[in-house]
Amino acid sequence: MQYMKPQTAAEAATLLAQNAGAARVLAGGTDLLVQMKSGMIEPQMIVDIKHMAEVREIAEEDGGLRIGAGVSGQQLGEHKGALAMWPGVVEAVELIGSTQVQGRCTMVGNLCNGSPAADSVPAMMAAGAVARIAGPNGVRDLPVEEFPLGPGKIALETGEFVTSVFLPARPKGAADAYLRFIPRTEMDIAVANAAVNIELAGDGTIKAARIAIGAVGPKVRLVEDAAAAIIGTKLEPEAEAAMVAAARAAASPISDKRGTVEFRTQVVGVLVKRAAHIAMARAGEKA
Amino acid sequence: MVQVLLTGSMRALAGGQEVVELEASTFKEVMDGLRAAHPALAPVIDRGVSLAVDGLIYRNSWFTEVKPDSEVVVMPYMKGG
Amino acid sequence: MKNIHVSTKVNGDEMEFICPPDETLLDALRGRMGLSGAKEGCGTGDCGACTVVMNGRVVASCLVLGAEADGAEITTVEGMSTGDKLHPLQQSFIDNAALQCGICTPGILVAAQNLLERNPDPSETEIRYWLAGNLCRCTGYDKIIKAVQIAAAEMRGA
Amino acid sequence: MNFISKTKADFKVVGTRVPRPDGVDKVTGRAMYGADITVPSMLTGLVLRSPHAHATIDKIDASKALALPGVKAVVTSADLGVPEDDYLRDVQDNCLARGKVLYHGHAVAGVAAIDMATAKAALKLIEVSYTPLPHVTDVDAAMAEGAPVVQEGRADESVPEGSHPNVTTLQEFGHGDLDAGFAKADKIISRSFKTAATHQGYIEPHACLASVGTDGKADLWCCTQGQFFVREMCAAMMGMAASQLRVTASEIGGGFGGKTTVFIEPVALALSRKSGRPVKIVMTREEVFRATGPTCSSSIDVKIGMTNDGRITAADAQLRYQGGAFPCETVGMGAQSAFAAYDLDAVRTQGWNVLTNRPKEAAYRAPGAPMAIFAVESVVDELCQELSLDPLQVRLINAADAGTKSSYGPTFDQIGLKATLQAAVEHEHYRAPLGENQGRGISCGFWFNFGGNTCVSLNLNSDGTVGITEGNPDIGGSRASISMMAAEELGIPYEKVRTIVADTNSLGHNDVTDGSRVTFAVGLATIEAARDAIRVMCERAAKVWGIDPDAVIWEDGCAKPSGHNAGAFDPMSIEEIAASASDTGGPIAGHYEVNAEGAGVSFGVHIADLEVDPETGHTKVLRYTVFQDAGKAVHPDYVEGQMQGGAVQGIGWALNEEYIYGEDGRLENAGFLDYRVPVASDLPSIDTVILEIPNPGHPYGVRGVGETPIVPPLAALANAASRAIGVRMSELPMSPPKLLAAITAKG
Repeated sequence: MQYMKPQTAAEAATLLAQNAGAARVLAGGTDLLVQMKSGMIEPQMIVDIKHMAEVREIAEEDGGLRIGAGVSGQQLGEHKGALAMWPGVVEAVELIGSTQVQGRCTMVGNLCNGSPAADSVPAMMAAGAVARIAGPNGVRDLPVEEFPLGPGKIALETGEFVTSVFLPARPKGAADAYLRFIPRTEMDIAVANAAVNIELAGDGTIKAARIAIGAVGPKVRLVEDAAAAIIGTKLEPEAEAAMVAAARAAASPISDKRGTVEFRTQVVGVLVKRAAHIAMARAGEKA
Repeated sequence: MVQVLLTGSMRALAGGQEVVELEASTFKEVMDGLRAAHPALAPVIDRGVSLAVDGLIYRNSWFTEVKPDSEVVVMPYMKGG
Repeated sequence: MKNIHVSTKVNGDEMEFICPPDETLLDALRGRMGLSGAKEGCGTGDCGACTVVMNGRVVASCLVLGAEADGAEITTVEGMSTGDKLHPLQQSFIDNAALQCGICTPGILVAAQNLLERNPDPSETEIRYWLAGNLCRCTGYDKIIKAVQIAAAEMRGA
Repeated sequence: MNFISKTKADFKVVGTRVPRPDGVDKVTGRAMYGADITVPSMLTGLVLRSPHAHATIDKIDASKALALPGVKAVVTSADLGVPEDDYLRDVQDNCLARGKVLYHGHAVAGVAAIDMATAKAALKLIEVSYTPLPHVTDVDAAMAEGAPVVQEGRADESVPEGSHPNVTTLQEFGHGDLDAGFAKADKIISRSFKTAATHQGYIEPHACLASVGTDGKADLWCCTQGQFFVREMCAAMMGMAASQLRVTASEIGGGFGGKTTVFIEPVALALSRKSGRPVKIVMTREEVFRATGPTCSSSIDVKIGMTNDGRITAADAQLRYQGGAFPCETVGMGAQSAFAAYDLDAVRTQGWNVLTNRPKEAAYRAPGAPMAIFAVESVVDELCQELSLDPLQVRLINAADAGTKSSYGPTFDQIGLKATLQAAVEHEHYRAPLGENQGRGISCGFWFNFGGNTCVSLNLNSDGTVGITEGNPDIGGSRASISMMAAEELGIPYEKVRTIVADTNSLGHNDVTDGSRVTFAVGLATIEAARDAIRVMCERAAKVWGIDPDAVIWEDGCAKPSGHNAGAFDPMSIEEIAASASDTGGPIAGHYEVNAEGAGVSFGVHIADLEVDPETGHTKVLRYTVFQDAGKAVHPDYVEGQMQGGAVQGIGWALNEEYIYGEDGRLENAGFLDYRVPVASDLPSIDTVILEIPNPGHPYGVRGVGETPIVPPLAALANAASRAIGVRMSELPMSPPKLLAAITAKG
């Protein structure tokens, strides 16, 4: 096995392309090392991308923020601008694992792990985030909602890796929120999760909304029907009920050691409801 | 004579008797007496039993004194965590 | 498997070691640098017994490769005391009976020290959430939380 | 010779909060635990484990593994004998399967190699041919007709004919006329309960280092609750004389009963013998969950009758426990403890143990009691609700007391249950207001407590300080409490005493650290060893003074003349006596060996406030108070620590901890991610109230305190949840899906 630390994206892409199937990207390592420990994977090469300057920073771009693939959860949480602009995304990333995991884990890693229960992915999806992908043929951008393909499956071609995620600029009166359900208060994988991103019109009605749910299907997904149910409303009880019903209808969970179909379906509706109210309140403060 | 109280599952092996009367002045004599009176109890005793004498539980202690008026209860061997 | 040469700084001391590329920092600390204060309770980042500080951030050393320590600065429980003087947190844990078996103690001390460097006056809730990744099965956490609060108060006064 | 006997009022050291002697080592990382020792030329050992829940082993071919460069030995059950003793054979067969694997994770072979990578590669090269067999993991399913047979012929003589072969024992306790008792009841409630298997969850995985010489002399270093037991088991399995195997206990990173047996130790010894080199084995966390001992899972029926004014008229319980693939007696202790808190005219408990394809149960803090008492205390609570009675008052009305014929046979001596209940009644917590979706639950708890075989050796150093050698690994601070009791008895400062835990060659046999016995039994032996040394010191003083030894008393660390014929001499201090010891007759030591009895049972009462999110079933423990009788709290901090730690283990058991098996008989949550022990942010402060009702069986009145606290949380939380949501919860853990389903079903 080899440990490589490329200094540029092109170098990394070359290594990954030349060792397709045998090489793994290392950023925070909080998923990779667990998989290696369990014997689930036995990579022949580890490509540590943290030594490329661009992946280590949070940069302002077009009024939004570009979050490098090596930025740890804690580092993002410390960024006042990110918290103010995308509180739901930041709280989602900060919920990944313990303090120890926060010191290492990355939002991009959370995305690339391909878990349907990933904490930050619904928040990114609701935010309309866009992943920047580097590969042998250069750079391309892909909206986060097109990134997960199924459990452990993601939309990367051979030799490609994600260098950053872009969180777009925010108008006034816009805010997001993320909630997950876990049996304890910390240290669990989400049994269901939901992110809601809302933009208010001047009169306080919802002008635009994006809602994403996770851990209730093979991949994290946007629920357009749920968003449509509250656009043009002030989240009155009927609109709320329609949104919750749409979220539950979109859920297609399995029963496993973490929860049952019934439980997950029920709870994802509760989370969407609660997250929507939090986002509304936050958006109201920013109006 | 000492009255020895048997717990439920041992009673079946002692012909249904709840109390066995024995000549005994120690833990060991109680065990020997039980074995002699009810051979079916021998495997239970061999695996190990605890004895409660006047409320105190003894896990193994042959020469623990048993008085004629002592309350003697034979119990399964116990272990803790 | 080609071994890697790593130069790092641990508890202020320049250290060098050679390890296989897939060896964890935890194994390198314990097996190559003679620092067995960090413990392996799970190997999957779920228990916190292997907690160390790397470049100012609390990490599970079982989820870091030894190779990644190259050029890094690492602090372990062995680096908490100064000479013959215990860190106030260490003293507080003894004084307030915040340990029983002690296997989780090094990881908790390292994590708590980092918390107090960031926030000298954390609330009970903040302490509990910060330490949620450090499992303790003996104490029920009660005396640990109190020991951190008492040490924090003392450090603020000092 | 006389000595001043202690009375409760005049303790100088006992009852204070001195710093623990292992504190500095543990906060600086210097303490050496099981995995921390290394020796030159050491090999790495690993264990190959069964991928099947149940299968015959048709063939093990290690030739490819042995051909791998760096592999030094492979062992299987063929490298150990076949013990005649059933118990020993079961322990050994659990360490290395013989002929058949009985659960997913069952050890099949061991390998020793020059490093971890080679050992891992070698494991994959050991070829094992299995024929899978049908399996069963649920206790009720394993008793049912047609269930797969885990082991044949393991039933003892108590099992009625016609029972399924998986049933290994039936234990029954009780007295009085049940029918007559139930006839007197105004209200009878019968209910069935289930509890999941839980693991002790010690943070330190099992670890050992074995070194066997070609001359047959061997050393074993391991984390254990009982080095003498390890020696006894391993020597027998290895066919070695006990004298040739020295076992040294490392610092232990938690045990809670789970380290009272052996798993990897015989494998490491066999590998070392075969390879001629030291071999170290450290379990992974996954191995700990799969292949060490969780506690039993259970299925329990309880029926209790009560009068309108709260008097229990009759009580009956049927308990079915599974303790894995080997016979297990834990259900007997559950059956005995189920109704221990109550003074009953008519009571019966029956307990069946059933074999399943799960790992062999190991003791876990008050083994057998928590689930039995959970079921009983739940029904008592439900009766209180139905009859609109105060749950603490009902327990006071029915509480066992001195003179009560216990539900398991013996008559209680002095016990602290009523005082403990009264303390709970008077506590502010019991009257504090509750909000919406919140409930308050209470439960009693009980444990027997044991004494057992104990040796203590006490040596007077030439400067008048004292060294104590004892044989029980220190988990909760026992070296501190032992030093305190020695200091108390000798009348010297605590700082002048140092206690160490001996290896098996340095002291006579000591039972394992179990049954909450150490502070009680080792403490008792320490006090007697101190008295033995005091006798010698008084004799030396008498010689120096030229008076009769009977005219010398020991007081405040000094020999003093006493009585009218003694003469006037200045007190002779322990330092003076020590300094002149070689002139007055040689070194001075005391020792004491005993099979300690009179441990004295222990009762506790817990009050728990719980909030349940009605939309998700999420639970939050809001407030928790533990009341317990400690007899005499030698070191109050460590008594509180036991009460808090035990309560939190019980909280985990009640709310989220469980062994989850798939249809394929494989354990699905063998890690701390999905085996959910409570984390710091899950919990409130755990408040404690220590009562001190002296145990007549100990010179200072000490009772064991370690185990009882895990018992009440199960019912306290179930009762709190049931009251919060208005539905009786009868299955543990009360994980959110179960609570939400109950809330939804209620409508």
